[in-house]
Amino acid sequence: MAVLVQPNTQVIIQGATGKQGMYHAQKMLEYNVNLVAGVTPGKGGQDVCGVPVFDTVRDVKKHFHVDASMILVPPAGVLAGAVEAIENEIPLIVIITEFVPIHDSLIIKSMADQKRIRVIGPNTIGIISPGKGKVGIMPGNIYSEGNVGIISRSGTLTHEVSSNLTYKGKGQSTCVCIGGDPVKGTDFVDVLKLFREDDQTETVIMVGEIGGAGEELAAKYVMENGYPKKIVAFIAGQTAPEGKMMGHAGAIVTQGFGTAESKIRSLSEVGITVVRTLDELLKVV
Amino acid sequence: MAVLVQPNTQVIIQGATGKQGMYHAQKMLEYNVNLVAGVTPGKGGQDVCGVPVFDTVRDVKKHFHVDASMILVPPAGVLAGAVEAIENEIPLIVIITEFVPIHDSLIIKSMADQKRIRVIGPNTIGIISPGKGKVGIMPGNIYSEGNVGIISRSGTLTHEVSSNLTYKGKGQSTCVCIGGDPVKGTDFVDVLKLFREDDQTETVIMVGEIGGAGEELAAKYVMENGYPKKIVAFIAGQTAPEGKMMGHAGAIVTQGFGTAESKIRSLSEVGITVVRTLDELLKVV
Amino acid sequence: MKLYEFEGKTIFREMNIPVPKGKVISSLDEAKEAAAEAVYPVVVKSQVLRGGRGKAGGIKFAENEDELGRVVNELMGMVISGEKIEKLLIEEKLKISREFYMGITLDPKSSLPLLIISAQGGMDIEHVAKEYPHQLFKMYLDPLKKPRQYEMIDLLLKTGVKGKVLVQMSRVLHNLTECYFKFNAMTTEINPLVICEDDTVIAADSKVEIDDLALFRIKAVSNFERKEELLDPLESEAKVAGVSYVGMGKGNIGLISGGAGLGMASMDMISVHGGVSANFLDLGGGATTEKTAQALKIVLKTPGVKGVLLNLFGGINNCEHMAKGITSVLDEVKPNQAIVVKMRGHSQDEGWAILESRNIPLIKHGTTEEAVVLLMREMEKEGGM
Amino acid sequence: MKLYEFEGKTIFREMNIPVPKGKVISSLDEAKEAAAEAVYPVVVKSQVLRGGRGKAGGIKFAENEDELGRVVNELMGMVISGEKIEKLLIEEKLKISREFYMGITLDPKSSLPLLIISAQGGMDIEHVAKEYPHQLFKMYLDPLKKPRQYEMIDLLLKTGVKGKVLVQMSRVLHNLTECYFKFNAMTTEINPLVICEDDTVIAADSKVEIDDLALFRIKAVSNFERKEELLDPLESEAKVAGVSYVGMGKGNIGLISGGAGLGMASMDMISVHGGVSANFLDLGGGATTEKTAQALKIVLKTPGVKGVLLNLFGGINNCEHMAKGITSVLDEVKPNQAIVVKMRGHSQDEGWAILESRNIPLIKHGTTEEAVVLLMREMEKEGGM
Repeated sequence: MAVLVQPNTQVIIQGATGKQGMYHAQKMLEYNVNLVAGVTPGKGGQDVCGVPVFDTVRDVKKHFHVDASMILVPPAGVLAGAVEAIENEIPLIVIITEFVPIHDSLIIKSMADQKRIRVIGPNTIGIISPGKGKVGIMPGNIYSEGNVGIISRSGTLTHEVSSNLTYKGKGQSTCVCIGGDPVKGTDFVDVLKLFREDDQTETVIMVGEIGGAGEELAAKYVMENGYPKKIVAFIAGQTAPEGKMMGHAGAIVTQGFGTAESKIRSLSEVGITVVRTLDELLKVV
Repeated sequence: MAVLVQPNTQVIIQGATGKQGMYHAQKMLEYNVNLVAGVTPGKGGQDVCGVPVFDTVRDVKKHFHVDASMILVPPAGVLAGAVEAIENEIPLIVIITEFVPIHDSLIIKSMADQKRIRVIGPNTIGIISPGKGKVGIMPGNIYSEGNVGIISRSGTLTHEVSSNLTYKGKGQSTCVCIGGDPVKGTDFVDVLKLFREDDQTETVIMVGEIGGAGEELAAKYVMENGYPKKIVAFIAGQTAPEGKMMGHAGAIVTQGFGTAESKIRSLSEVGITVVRTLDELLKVV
Repeated sequence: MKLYEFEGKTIFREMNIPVPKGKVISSLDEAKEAAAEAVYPVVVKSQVLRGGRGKAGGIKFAENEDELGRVVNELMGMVISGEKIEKLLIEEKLKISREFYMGITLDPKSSLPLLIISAQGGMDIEHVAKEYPHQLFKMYLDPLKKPRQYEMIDLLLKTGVKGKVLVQMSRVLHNLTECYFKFNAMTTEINPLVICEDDTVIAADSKVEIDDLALFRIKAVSNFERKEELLDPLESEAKVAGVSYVGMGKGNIGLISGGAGLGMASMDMISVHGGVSANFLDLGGGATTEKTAQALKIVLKTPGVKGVLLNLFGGINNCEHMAKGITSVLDEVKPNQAIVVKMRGHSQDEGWAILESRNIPLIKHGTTEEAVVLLMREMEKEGGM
Repeated sequence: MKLYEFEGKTIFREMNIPVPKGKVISSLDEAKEAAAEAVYPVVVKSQVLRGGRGKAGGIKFAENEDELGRVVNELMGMVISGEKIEKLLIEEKLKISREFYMGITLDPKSSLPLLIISAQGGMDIEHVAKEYPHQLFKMYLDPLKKPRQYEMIDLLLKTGVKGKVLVQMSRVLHNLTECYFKFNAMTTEINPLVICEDDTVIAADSKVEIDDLALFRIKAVSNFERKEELLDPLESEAKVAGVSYVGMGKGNIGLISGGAGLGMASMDMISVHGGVSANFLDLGGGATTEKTAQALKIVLKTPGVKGVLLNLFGGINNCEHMAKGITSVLDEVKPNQAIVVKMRGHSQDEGWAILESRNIPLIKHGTTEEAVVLLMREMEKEGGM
């Protein structure tokens, strides 16, 4: 039945009255998403593409049940918006905005974890269960329904892999872009756990990147818990120049992982098929 | 059996190695208090009057069960000390220190309320159950065991009323000095509730002062819940000049209460005997 | 520490609360410079710490440079409720559409900070509070949790504001609460908070009071100048000695006590017996021999004082030390006023022995009333009444 | 934004972390003044942002005014790992008894700030971390809870410090964590944290990096001067256009992509097929017609670039707008390099139509590999390989 987004998922957009908010409200409606409301302080009483706008999430909840919020406000407003969504107990919060300060993401993640609320992002294109719905900004036409679950740090690589699969006749169950920031609400392991229990998903694609530890942690998870489905992984940035570290602290916590080699080795060691190119990915899925 | 302090209450002093800490450690031992340890960061391993000193409350708890902590550190250190005691779940914390910033008291009170920990003070002489023990700095010799429970905002008036009673042959069950600050961990109502259930306490004396709302709230509590024991009240400051208010906010929240007249009227109206002088108090108890 | 309006506005500016463009002047030379730069019309506001400035004529307007000169001359040096005006704040005159009230202060009932807003701001907010309490909207603030933007919007929606004004107000409200916590304020208040004709929201006034006990860590206010208040010479002496001093005007009895509660109760008792307290010195915690001696010397110097009551406890203090302080004064000053000591507590036997050796009238086990009555008698003896 | 040592120490001072007495100089004139005032011996430390300063000879000592003059002359203008020394920090030379390490940074595994301390500080802390990890003591910090003094003491007790040093270190540690949160730091680090012979604890160095994305609200760093970095002219142009630019040295293929992930994967693919990327421009979110056009112009100007791959998605962007941007460049510049566009997503039909009308080689449904192969073929055609 896919994960996170279902046909009946009721969605709001925080920041619906901005330029991008309006554009993507339109796109979501075209994809038959149950977009029940928008939230913009000071714009309560207006509408966006016929969808009512409220001043606060609390006001929306007086009128509608809400399953998910998509946050599309400027970076400086993300913390306040996410805190509002969390404290109003929206169970799924997708933060599209990029350039969110890391300390804001730290607070958002800690608050969400405390309240057991799922945050996706920031800096993500969101989630799509093709044919069922989306909480995201992806063009629906390049995605198609099927049995491949996708987890990707990169938005464009989510598009790329999904559209490639679509053109080869292989549909997707759910595509989850976990976002490109160092601190994110949801990481590979969290989504692997969801796909594990999902009957629609037969194969999982992990699209990783250099930097961070999410891919290594996923390998550790698979090693410790096994995994009942086929996982195929790709790591972008194999030829990218090395980044620079600040101080000793970074070196101490990193201790060698985060490179493409470290990720490829960790994933291979636990039996995950790691491909070297995106085209190879199409062949093995 | 008196309230808050019993013969077996195990006490620590935070700030035991300071001048006052050492003096009152000695006085507590003379009063047969189970003073099990002192806490002063950096002085772990030393002792005060034969009582071992530790760097942290956590270290003490590795060796002793602790029922109460008396905090006798300088004002700027009270917040850290109280937070340490609260988070290490000492169930009774008595803050002797005066001149504690109000915002620190606000934080201490909120944290203690959340964890259901009882804080007495700041700016208090503490608690004494005469003949049983004390967590405070009062001279034990002017107190005596008996059936009068005392709740007082003022330290010196706690001494005064108790010693007067003592010399008239009337002993006290427990004397609780709730402290003179605007924000305090424990107020009249809280102690009234304790004395209500205490079989040793037959009569309760409330020693109030002008300012604040604690006496009015006690009157409201008695009105709403009745009270099975005799309460006698005295309000100090009947001839004191009026204080000055800042801004409108103060006037809005105060709206007339806080004066000696308001307190005397509120208490009288619910049937509490209000005396005009300290000597009259001795006659009616 | 109460802040002047312009100081409060400095803090507001730091906290991103919009305030009018303006300039503080403290001399006629500065006024000329300001007058040349000003964009007219302007408002000229006396910088005083006490209330009632508006009604006392401490706020005036000027349409041009000439008028401003006149107004500055009128206000500078004027006295409002006993306070001499030494600084003026010259600000752009706002085009006011509506006036709101916003304030935060400690609520004595809940012991929590209480946020209060009203769409009926301006000078008469206390009247509104009394007569139309439903036009005040309130919210308790959690000392452990930063205020949330959406909670502010929720609260403001009750006043009926909308759109751009709602958003600006929610920011002001949010920043005012941050200001309250960050600066360890007793009160932060904006009255009026002005909605201008162009829908911008501006704090036209500021009332900020910082907790004196927290000043040591509030760096922002450390460079706000305060002239040493003109104290009674005895009050200054007490301040130097580290003793709390309350002068009561004319009176015949000086009072020294080891705590405010007992001090007030003693004053009440003196009053019951027809005495009049001249002043009240609170030794507080840590009364050493020296502090006790200094307090006694100050009281003995007070004009009109014929008798002194020392109502003391060795609690956090020690009777022996205090007794030594008292006798040292007798040696030094040889006072002819009546002195009665009531004292007990830690080391009381040692203290009593010292006082008895000097024949100082002493109440050991008696009440405060007995002490007051004894003092009255001693004063009569010495012909002091 | 990485802070120079002296800037980090300014912040440390504000946060009550003790630092050595010292003075920053940026000219020989200032050096003379500082030399006259200094209390010798002193240490002279090059202010550079890159690491390895000590091993590169960027830190020197001076016993007197003459020596200081010599040392300043030696260091000023010297180049360390490509960075020219333009400022020197002259500090009292500490009487070092022991060196500790203290640092806070984001732990990628837990996504939490991680506090690390060690009694084995100094230059070789990375070696300690690798070889003796048990000599490092760690604690995760809760972003929702202020650090507690007693937790710091608990952690420090593990290193064996005691007494006065323990208390001072716990304050430093507490204040360093407050600093980390208050200034939205990526890293705050003290190495070495010195215990002097007289048992005072002083931060001898500072490494602070602020999150660039939070700079807009960190007032304290806004007056730290930064010279505009000497950028490649194309890089400056990209910066003005608001496009992220990564130069790769010599290469024959320019790459424009609508996101970092796809960009990296495209580079990898170019490499697989024997191409060499000259640079990589990431349009990011909000790629307008203008931004796309500017990016393409920059790439076409890159020396040595014979072919350009545009690997684009209309996600948050829109294919029609991007296509217009591309064709506008063809009209303006008339490039002779090969150009291949792979593009799909929102408004793809409109975008495709625009590109096809100009015969631009286009991959609609194909993979990135197909696009790279097509580009290689086009480049051969144009004789570009």
